[in-house]
Amino acid sequence: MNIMIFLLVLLVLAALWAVMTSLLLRAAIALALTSIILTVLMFEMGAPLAAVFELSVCAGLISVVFISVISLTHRLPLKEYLDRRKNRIGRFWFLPVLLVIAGLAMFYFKQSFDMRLPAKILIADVRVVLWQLRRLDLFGQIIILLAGVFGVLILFGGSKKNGN
Amino acid sequence: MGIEMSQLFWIVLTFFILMLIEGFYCITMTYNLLRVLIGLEILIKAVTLFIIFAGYISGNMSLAQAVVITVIVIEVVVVVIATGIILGFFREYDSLNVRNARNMKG
Amino acid sequence: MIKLLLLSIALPLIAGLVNLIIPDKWKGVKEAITLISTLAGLIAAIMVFKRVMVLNIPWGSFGFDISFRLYQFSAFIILAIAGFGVLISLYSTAFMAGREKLNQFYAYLLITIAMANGAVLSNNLLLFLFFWEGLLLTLFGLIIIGKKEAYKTAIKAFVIIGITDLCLMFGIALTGRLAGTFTMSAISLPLGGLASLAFVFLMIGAIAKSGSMPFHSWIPDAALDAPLPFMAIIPGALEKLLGIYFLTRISLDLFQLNPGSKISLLLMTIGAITILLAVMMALVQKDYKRLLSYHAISQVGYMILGIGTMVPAGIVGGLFHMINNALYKSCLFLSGGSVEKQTGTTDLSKLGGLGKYMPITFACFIVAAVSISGVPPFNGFFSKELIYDGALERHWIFYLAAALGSFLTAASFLKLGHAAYLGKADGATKNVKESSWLMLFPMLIIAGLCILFGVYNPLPLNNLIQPILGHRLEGYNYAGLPGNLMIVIITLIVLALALLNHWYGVKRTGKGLGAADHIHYAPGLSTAYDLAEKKYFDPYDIGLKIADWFAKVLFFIDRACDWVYEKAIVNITFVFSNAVRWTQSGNFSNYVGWALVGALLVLFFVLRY
Amino acid sequence: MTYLFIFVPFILLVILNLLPKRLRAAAFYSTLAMLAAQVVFSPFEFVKPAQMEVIFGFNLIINNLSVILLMISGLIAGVSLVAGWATLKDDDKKFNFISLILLSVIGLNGIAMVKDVFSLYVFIEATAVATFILISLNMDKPAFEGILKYLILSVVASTLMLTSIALLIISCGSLGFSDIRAFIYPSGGTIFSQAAVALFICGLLIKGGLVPFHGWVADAYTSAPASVSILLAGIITKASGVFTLIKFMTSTLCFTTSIMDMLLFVGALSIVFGALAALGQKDIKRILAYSSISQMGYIVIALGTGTPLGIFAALFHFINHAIFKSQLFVNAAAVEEQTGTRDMDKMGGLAQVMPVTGVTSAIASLSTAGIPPLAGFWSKLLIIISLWLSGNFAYAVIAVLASLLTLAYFLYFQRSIFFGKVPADLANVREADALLVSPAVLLSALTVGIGLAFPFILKLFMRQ
Repeated sequence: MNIMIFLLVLLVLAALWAVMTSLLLRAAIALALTSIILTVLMFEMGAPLAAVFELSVCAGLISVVFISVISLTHRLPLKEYLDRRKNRIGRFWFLPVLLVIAGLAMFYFKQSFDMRLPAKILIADVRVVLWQLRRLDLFGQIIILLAGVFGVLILFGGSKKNGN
Repeated sequence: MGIEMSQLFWIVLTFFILMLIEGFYCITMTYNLLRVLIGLEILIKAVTLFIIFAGYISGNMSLAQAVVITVIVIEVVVVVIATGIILGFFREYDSLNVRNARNMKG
Repeated sequence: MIKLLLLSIALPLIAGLVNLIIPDKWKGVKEAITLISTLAGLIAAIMVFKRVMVLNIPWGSFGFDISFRLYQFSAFIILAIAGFGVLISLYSTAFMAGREKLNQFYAYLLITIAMANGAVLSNNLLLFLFFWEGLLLTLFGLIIIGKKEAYKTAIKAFVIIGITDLCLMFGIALTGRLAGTFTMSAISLPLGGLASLAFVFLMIGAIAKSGSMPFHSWIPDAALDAPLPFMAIIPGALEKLLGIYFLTRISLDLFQLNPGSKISLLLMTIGAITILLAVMMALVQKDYKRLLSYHAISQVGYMILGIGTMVPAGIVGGLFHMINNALYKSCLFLSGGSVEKQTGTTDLSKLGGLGKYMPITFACFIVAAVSISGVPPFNGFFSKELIYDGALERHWIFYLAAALGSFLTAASFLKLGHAAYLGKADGATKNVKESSWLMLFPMLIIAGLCILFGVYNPLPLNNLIQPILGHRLEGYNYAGLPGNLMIVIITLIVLALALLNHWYGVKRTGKGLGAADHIHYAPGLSTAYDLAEKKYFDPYDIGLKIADWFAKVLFFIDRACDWVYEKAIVNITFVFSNAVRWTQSGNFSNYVGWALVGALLVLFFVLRY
Repeated sequence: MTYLFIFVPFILLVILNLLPKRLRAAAFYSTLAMLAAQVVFSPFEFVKPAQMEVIFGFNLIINNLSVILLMISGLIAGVSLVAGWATLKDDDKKFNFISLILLSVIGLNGIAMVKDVFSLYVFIEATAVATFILISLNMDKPAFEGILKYLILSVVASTLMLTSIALLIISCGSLGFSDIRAFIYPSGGTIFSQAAVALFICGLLIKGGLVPFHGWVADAYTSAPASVSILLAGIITKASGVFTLIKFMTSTLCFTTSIMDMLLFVGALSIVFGALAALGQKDIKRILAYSSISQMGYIVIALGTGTPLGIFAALFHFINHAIFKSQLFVNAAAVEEQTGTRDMDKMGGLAQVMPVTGVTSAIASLSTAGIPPLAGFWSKLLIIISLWLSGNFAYAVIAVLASLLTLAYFLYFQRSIFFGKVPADLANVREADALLVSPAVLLSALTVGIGLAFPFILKLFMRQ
């Protein structure tokens, strides 16, 4: 239990870093870190398959995509960057304060619920659920992936045309 | 067990809400489109955490995992498309500033 | 035979649509189609006259079936519509020659006739509503094709009639719910509570269609903007026929109104106010068509007053006045059109002395003008006497209003006739020619009918109007000379006063008749006149001023109504619209913010319980 | 045969992508034929008792509600396909357009037939992803702006819906509609299930563009290519927003007082807001977009009554709206194609040179404004009656008054585009291509036909 709370705090802090940092590259790394912490949390809660997905796809693939996009878009000149940075502090200093306030408020207004939990489900294996009961979702995933393929073809194909 | 569960639920709910706050703050306050995308990512991460926790607390982890796997796939596709759009936006305006995306109003 | 019923709706409708489709170049074809279809309609109307038949086509559910019913009343209205249709289309062939958008004019005219026939024949309130709304659309179309600026007027008419039609819709829904059926012949509701509300809603629809105050303000504007034959047939004749038809149906058949009820009082008050206000407005007008259009409003007041009395004499008078008014008012509008066509203007200050050049138009005008002023033995006299009779039976104050209205009507028509047809011809009116026979013929026919219906009034009363009321008359017969001699004498006095007033006014301004000047300045008499002018006529002068002031106030109220319809509502709406569009700032952060706040509010609202 | 509705488009898509490039004209005709078949064959499932099929392990259910969406989505997708074929220039673009339409149709058909909240979410998301790419077909500045707003709001909606799904896992342990219904009806469920229902509805309201969740609607509609706006405005946002709301609420029976009050309020707000915002617009598509928001408000307000009549009215208005709004967008596409602008101030008198477009647009406008005997009149009448009968008099009055506003902005719309004088620079405008005119004629014929045949439809409903 304690390690879970510790991980949750880390998760929020990593996300906070991703939001607060002034360098885009660092933000992307922080996001990957958030993903990794989330992966550990998932393992901790007993969801290994989802954790593997999270690790490979979110921490891996999405970080790669992010970093390549950051490198494709040009950097700002130093002066403008410093201006922005000052400006950012002006806009973002309130976020940690807000987080503390919200956390304290949640702690203060703590409620306890009657957790009438539903009956335990007999099929415990995620593979059975995914492949047999939720096959429609897999079909939906295929559709979304196909749409994504078309999206990549159109959106990134357009860049070649513009580049010429 | 019941009270302990309830406590745990409240703790995770708190952190879930904190992450939502971070995500929404990032989306609304930032000027860089890639940071907006990071904000969206944080929102989805928060939700992923909450779904997995829901499976954990209710002992229905198989369902929660199946849901989360699908959500991750959708998330990836959405992020890839969003980056494609942001790149296109960058090509048109030569900037990632969101203030360029305020032409349509009224 | 029963197919003739459907034919009278379908034929003009199809002819109208055909007119809309065929190109503008084939002008002769359009006119031929219009004339033939209206003539066929007239023949059909004559053939079915005095028959009673019902046609039912069950269709759908919710009590909505296509149901037509022909009986004395609807047959009479159909006949009148068909007759006016023929005459107006004849007139239009000459009047509209060389204008733009002819195809639309003829098409809308014919569709209007079809819709009016449908509305009169319907025996189901929903079906009736359908035709009634159809009239709204053609009305909009007919006004809009008049001039470039006519768009505003068309919108105004559309808004006013649209709002009142909405009331009608509510009324119909309420009536259907109370009565449990939409079949008109099966409804007979006692008043009280919701039923009274339903009646008021239906009544608003009916009197607004007929152009009563306070739903009138589009008519004078349309007089200037819309093509003239439109004025002659729609506000001049058709809308009065339809509005009063529906008013009579709801007060006599659909609801059980009795003379003592508040609703009857309400109707009479609306009638009396309409008579007075509109005629006061008419008195100060300086334009031929606009003056007539205010009379078109004022005369409705007589009909509403007559029917509102709910005593047999008043109802008969109201209905008789409806047909008389349709006759002389369309004749007056047609004479106005004739003047406009020949001189190119309807501004009274530019007209004058037309009587010499356009004698036939002048003659028709005189007949119609004396009819509307209620001079015996023309038709307007007899119907007004009946209305006076009915009004006096209820309360003398209504009679007083009606008589005062009559005085002012006569005065304003003396002014109109004098300014347009007498005096010296100069400027625009010099050496004009008489209109073509195509335009004169309809006017002559209508003027002839005015005289016929007056001199031989048993013809319309016994054949057209009394059969409608049937058992209600209980042996009364209103044909022939009026029964109440006192009223007749008062009427004559009123008319004489009007003449006197006119004579005095003309003399004061020095225009027109200047022949009285030498008497004025004759030795010995001049001091007497001065005295007379101070002593006897000053009060009149003040009265005139008061009347003038009053008319101005009324004008202001009239404009205020106008302003509310035209400006205030629109501007307020646009203020809101701009505020709403301001929120759409183009910044997606705001949009995310609203969505978030909305979701939180929804969450709190739902979990509150 | 339910699985055919999602399999046939899928197989067609695969085959079309394997074809050599020169055979691509076949893609248009085969897709059109497929959509026509969908429109024709889906009614055979109508009025049958709801049936469930488990083939290939797909949990699908088809009932009358699904049939309606299947028919409408086939119809509107077909119309959009034809319009796209006429307006898109590039061959590759045309082909991509067809493929993406097939993908979105699979998504819509999935929405129509799923019986599980999460699958519903997956198919909504599939449709949305296909739509993002459809909007960006033009690859220009407005497209990127509009699509960004849509994407961001759509992820926010996802967040809400997934939170709701998590809460459902905690509270009732299953995501099937029937299980949820068993859990929350009639007992009302726990606080978690109530929050879950509220959040899911909020997500759907974002997807459907109801006030205050509407920020993206106007921009996305305006920035999309003409043929895509037809699909987007006519069916996609309506199906993934409001239709899904109807489906969700009727299959889980979550009509609690607070939810209904909320829907009534949101509906009334949308009606008034949309109508007011539409009044001052200069862009053809924007006026139609705000009108859409207003009409969505009518559907939601009818749903908020919670009575069978109200739900029927909502569905009927959904059908009518899909037909007339996509037709107006077809007209807008024709006007934009012929004049090269969307600014209404620069137009006028086009009814003289584009008579068919002018007349059909007038029919659709009047239907939207609720003029009898067109289809829109009956659905609005039913909505107002249902509001009145359920005792929501104030909302009924608002609905009636807002229909006056609707009339006002459509009169303005018609006047500034189709009436008046033709400006000098538009003097050479001709009627649009037959491919753009014929869908408009078909849809306006449907509007008139449904209006005239309304009693039969009502009878069909009464028999249910």
